[in-house]
Amino acid sequence: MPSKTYLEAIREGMRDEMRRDERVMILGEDVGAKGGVFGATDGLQKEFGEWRVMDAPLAESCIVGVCIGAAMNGMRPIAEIQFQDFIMPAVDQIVSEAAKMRYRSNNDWGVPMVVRAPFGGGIHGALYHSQSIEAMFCGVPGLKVVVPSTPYDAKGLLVNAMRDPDPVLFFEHKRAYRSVRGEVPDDDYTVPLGTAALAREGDDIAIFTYGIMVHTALEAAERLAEDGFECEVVDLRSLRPLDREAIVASARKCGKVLVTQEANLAVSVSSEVSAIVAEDCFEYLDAPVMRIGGPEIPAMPYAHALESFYLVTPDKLEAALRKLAAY
Amino acid sequence: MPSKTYLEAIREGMRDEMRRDERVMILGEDVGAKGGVFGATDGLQKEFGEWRVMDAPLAESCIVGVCIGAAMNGMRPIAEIQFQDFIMPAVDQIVSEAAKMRYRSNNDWGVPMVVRAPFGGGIHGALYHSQSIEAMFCGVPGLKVVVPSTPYDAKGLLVNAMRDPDPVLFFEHKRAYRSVRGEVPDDDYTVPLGTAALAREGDDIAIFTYGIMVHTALEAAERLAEDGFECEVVDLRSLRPLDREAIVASARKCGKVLVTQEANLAVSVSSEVSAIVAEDCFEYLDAPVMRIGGPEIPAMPYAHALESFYLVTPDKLEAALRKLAAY
Amino acid sequence: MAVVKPDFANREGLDVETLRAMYRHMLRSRVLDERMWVLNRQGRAPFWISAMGHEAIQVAVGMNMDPARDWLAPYYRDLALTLVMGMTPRDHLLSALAKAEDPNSGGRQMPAHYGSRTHNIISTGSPVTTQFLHAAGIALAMRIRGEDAVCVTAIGEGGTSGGDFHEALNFAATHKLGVVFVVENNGYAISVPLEKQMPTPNVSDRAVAYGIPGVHVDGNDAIACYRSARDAVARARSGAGPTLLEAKVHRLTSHSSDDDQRRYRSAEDLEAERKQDCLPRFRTLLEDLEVLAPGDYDTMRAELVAELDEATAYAEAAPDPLPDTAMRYVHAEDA
Amino acid sequence: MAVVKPDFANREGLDVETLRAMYRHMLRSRVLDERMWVLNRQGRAPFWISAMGHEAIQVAVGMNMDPARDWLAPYYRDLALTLVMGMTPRDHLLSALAKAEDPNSGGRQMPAHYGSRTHNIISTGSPVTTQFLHAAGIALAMRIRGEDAVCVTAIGEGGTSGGDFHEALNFAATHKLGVVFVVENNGYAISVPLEKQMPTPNVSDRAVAYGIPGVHVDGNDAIACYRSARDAVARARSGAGPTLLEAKVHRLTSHSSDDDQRRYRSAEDLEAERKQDCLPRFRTLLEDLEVLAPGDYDTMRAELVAELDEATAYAEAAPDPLPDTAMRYVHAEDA
Ligand SMILES: Cc1ncc(C[n+]2csc(CCOP(=O)(O)OP(=O)(O)O)c2C)c(N)n1
Ligand SMILES: Cc1ncc(C[n+]2csc(CCOP(=O)(O)OP(=O)(O)O)c2C)c(N)n1
Ligand SMILES: [Mg+2]
Ligand SMILES: [Mg+2]
Repeated sequence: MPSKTYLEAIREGMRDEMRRDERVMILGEDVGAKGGVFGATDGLQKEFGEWRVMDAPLAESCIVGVCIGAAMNGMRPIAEIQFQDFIMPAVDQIVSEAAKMRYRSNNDWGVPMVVRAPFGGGIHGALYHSQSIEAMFCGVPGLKVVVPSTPYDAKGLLVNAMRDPDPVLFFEHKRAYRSVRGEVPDDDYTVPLGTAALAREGDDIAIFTYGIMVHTALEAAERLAEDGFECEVVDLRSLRPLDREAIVASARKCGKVLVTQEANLAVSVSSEVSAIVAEDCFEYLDAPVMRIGGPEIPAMPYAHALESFYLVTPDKLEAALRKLAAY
Repeated sequence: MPSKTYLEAIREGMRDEMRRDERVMILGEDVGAKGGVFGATDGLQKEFGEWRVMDAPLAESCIVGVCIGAAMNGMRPIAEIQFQDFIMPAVDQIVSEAAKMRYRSNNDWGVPMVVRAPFGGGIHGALYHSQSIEAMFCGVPGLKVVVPSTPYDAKGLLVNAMRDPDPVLFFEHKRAYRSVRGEVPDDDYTVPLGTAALAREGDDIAIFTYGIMVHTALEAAERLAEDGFECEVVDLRSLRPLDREAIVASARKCGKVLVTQEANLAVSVSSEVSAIVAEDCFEYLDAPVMRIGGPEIPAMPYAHALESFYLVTPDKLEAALRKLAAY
Repeated sequence: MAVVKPDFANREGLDVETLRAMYRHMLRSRVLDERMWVLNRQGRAPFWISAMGHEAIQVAVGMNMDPARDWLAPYYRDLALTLVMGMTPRDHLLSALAKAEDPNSGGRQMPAHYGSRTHNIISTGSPVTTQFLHAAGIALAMRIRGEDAVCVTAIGEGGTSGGDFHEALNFAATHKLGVVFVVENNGYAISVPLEKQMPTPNVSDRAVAYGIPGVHVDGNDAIACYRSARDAVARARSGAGPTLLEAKVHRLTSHSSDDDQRRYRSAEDLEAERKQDCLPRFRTLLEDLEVLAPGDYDTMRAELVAELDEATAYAEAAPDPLPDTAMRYVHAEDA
Repeated sequence: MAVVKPDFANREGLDVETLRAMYRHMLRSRVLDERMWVLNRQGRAPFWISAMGHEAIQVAVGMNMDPARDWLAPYYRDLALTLVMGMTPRDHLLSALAKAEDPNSGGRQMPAHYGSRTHNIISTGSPVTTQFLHAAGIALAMRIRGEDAVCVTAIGEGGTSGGDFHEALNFAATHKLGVVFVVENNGYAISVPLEKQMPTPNVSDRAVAYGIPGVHVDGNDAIACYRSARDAVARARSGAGPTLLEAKVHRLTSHSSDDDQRRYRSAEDLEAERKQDCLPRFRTLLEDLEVLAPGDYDTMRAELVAELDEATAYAEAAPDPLPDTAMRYVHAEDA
């Protein structure tokens, strides 16, 4: 299998599906001639024309609202939000409209739309180009929320998201775009939404995480392996719905659990994973469920020292894992 | 102490503070001549005039954005959102602007603003007049989120919210407006933000909840008391920050925990309470942490049978508590 | 049967059938609307939000659409418009009584939250203004596929204060999409009068901002409504782009069954508006033109009431949704 | 020192001091801006977003404001405007190098996210358009307290596509608030050209929608900018309400240091715009008018560069924020 970056896998996923399915189109700021600020749509306007790869005005509610209408009238739109931080003006269209359309119409209408947005920090993006605000949507019934950690998953999940009859939020860790490489088949394949993946097997501590933090967790797990502790790393991939079965299975098997994410912890994905474990694994637990994530501050600052302070590093994880191991 | 409804307590809180502090003003749809769709601002425009009690255009981003500006220029605005469901267009102003203003300006600027909104169901309000979407904000650093359950707290917390130097979201359960009565001093008093309250003492099961569900929980607790099980009912009141100390103390004391709320459970306040208990009470727990809340559907439907299906009733709580008691 | 006086017919391009159909649509909406209020007062329908006073523009717009290919993104006052598009009083009674069979939402939404895939009417939620962007998206899809179809969307003047209004007009105008943006300006957003909502009297003035035609029309004048709707739909269909079409209407009832407008409006105002009601005015015109012969009105009304009685009986007998169906259709189920 | 030719002075109402001050402000911003790019290319400042080409309108607006009572809700290109309001090159260098002492944000935000309570400049975040509503709120507070102060806010034409633009103009116009809404229209939102953003060439046309004056002015013509800024500020101060003031400017650089506009713009276009640069044009005018004598420019520039060198040295020597200060000021701490 050819090796590709996370970004290439995403671009290829869109390109291939647009070749296969005329209904797929992209609407977003700078997706045309510029090919997106990260290059995700590079070359697509040239191949598919200005109507299927449309530069949008600077108005996120417009981008999502128009995609909703187009989706209801037979298209399969992808709304690209330039940075996840800027999805806020579109929250009404996403949460009040897209998420509730099928339910409120008693299955008469659906919104087959993908909203793509890069998230996460560590790239000196400061307060508004570094956030991880996925939690805001992970509690919203009617939405599916996906975060791939590998190029293989990125393409396979994205293709599936484009084929889904309902709205899918597809969040891409921007630090992964060029730094994460992996094997990606050239041909058509999909990865099922709603399932977690085992990124590493182990039976001492179960680590639950997603996005680029999967790689951080793997690194920390290797360090512990040197001392004979085997961590299981579960890549959640699907943040809504969470793969409860996979979570419970790994937590029960290991008896010790660390949940980690880049986002701040309060009322987040980590809270829900923790709550699931507390509900369903009580008799299997050998230690308190531990969580490591961003601090409770509004966002990641710009100055290098402050940004570093924010981020969950392999060191921080390692320390937490050793504590858990010793419990 | 005179007995007042929850609604009266809120109205009185605003009125008294407006008399005391010229900077307090209200901006919202129908808050003027109509006195708000629930009557919360009834009579206030008459007393304070059209500039301090302003009917807003039908634009929630405008309501909140204008209040932010006014707050930065010396006012103490209250933004009234007609229904919590309609706060969505204002999410950008609340989360990107108000919540981050102090942090991003390194303490140079602050936004002393209260956003009031009625929430919750059981009044045949259907999908868009019944939601409980507070979780969306409870993970956002920079915000405080308050939900009173009694008239006493409603006034005391609201007065404190108006005096707070930072943005406070103040959510009022609309079914409580006229159905919940209690003693409310006529004079100035405050209830501290950030603290939970013990609504009932007990040492068998700790119930954590908020809003009108406190009353539901109390009713269920009385039923269990008949059989000798004493539930502790903790009224969270402050959903951000959560009163971690109070949560941990009651959970440790009781050893069994039920978290309940009207909202759906995934990635919610219940998740965070559960996660806190899982983190800090491991060695004290005698049973899995249990959660009871709304189902994972987009919102509460209109038809009576469907609405009833959604709601957490004393019966449902009682059944859960008996299960926990028997564990 | 009467014929339209030639000068009128020629001037307006309207024949007897069209004129009678217009009036019949308006009356059908009105009698249904009246029934809803009766059911509400009887405690049988907990909520109603009325189209009374808005019928002329709605019928005018609907009659210029082609239900086979055109689309509608309505708002909650568009009762008459949905009827012209093919929905029935029975459909809406099933909704008012929150029955399982309700084609709008299966009893999930409040009444007057319209929607029907069969009739190209997209599902309406409560948040105002969002539908304007959906209409732009619907028309974009038409444009991409090269269809000569039109999407109509409607809103109250209150809803035009929201950001989505601007974003939708801007997008549709930029790409010359086939949308008709209808504003039913009744001067109030619940209790907030126009002058506290916006600085100018006409929403249609805003068309200048988007380089598109902005038209305002007396919403009590059915013929004027018809004329402007015809132009706007034709323009959209031709590929020339959107129109902002504003009708000055009166809200002849309180905002909804939960509101009492006597709290914030004077009795004189309400009385004055009632006198301009589009229905009697149009009836008088049609009688003057002899399009309606003596007795026609009574016959028509009796027919409509009979239809309505049947629909009411049907809806009342229809089953409620079963409690656990609340769990269905969060997502597509056949996937 | 030279005097302004009387016909010019009389016509424009501008004296030598004002003209020289204008030019000096523009040049001060430009040399600072150039320094930022140098620091960026040297890897010392990871990010910059430039005001080059936008200086004339910014200085014109700023010079008509009263920093003692007026307020500014700027956007990220308003470097020159913040300088006129009293901020200094040192302030912005501290920000570019993300130093603890940076008065804008203590190194928390990206450079060009301006803010200073001392100078009535509210803190700017990255999300565009939100500041328009803040400006309306600031002016509302002034109105409630009966102050004759003015709030200026600025935005790119790209930002005017967002809903908050409409909501802010609508609200401010409805209540005749003392706001000047400045649009710096450089024809691009990053790579998206005007014609894909909006259907008309002038943002100022939208003023009709709000019943307020809409003015557009050549942003390379400093005198024209001054004139229209003076009118707009005066109108706001008088209580007559807001103005929508659009300057047609050129973005003489890529969108930011992360962008390369040669990917989406032709070399000819860029060259043509560069020739219309407001700075040389204004300098030529002032030299023609003999407001700037031979040698004045060099002296002025040398002074400004000296100030800048000192500021750069200061900023480079200033300490970085300490890691755990990241936890501070989520909320007020003295409560
Ligand atoms: C976003 C949003 N905010 C508030 C409401 C509550 N609300 C429902 S209808 C209405 C007034 C609408 O007035 P207008 O648009 O003029 O329509 P009309 O009812 O007069 O036909 C309001 C404030 C809502 N439905 N959606
Ligand atoms: C809400 C939001 N969406 C997207 C962005 C990303 N972004 C930053 S600047 C910009 C273009 C702005 O163009 P314009 O308003 O014309 O200002 P200019 O940079 O040309 O001066 C975009 C898309 C943002 N900052 N905020
Ligand atoms: Mg209205
Ligand atoms: Mg621009």
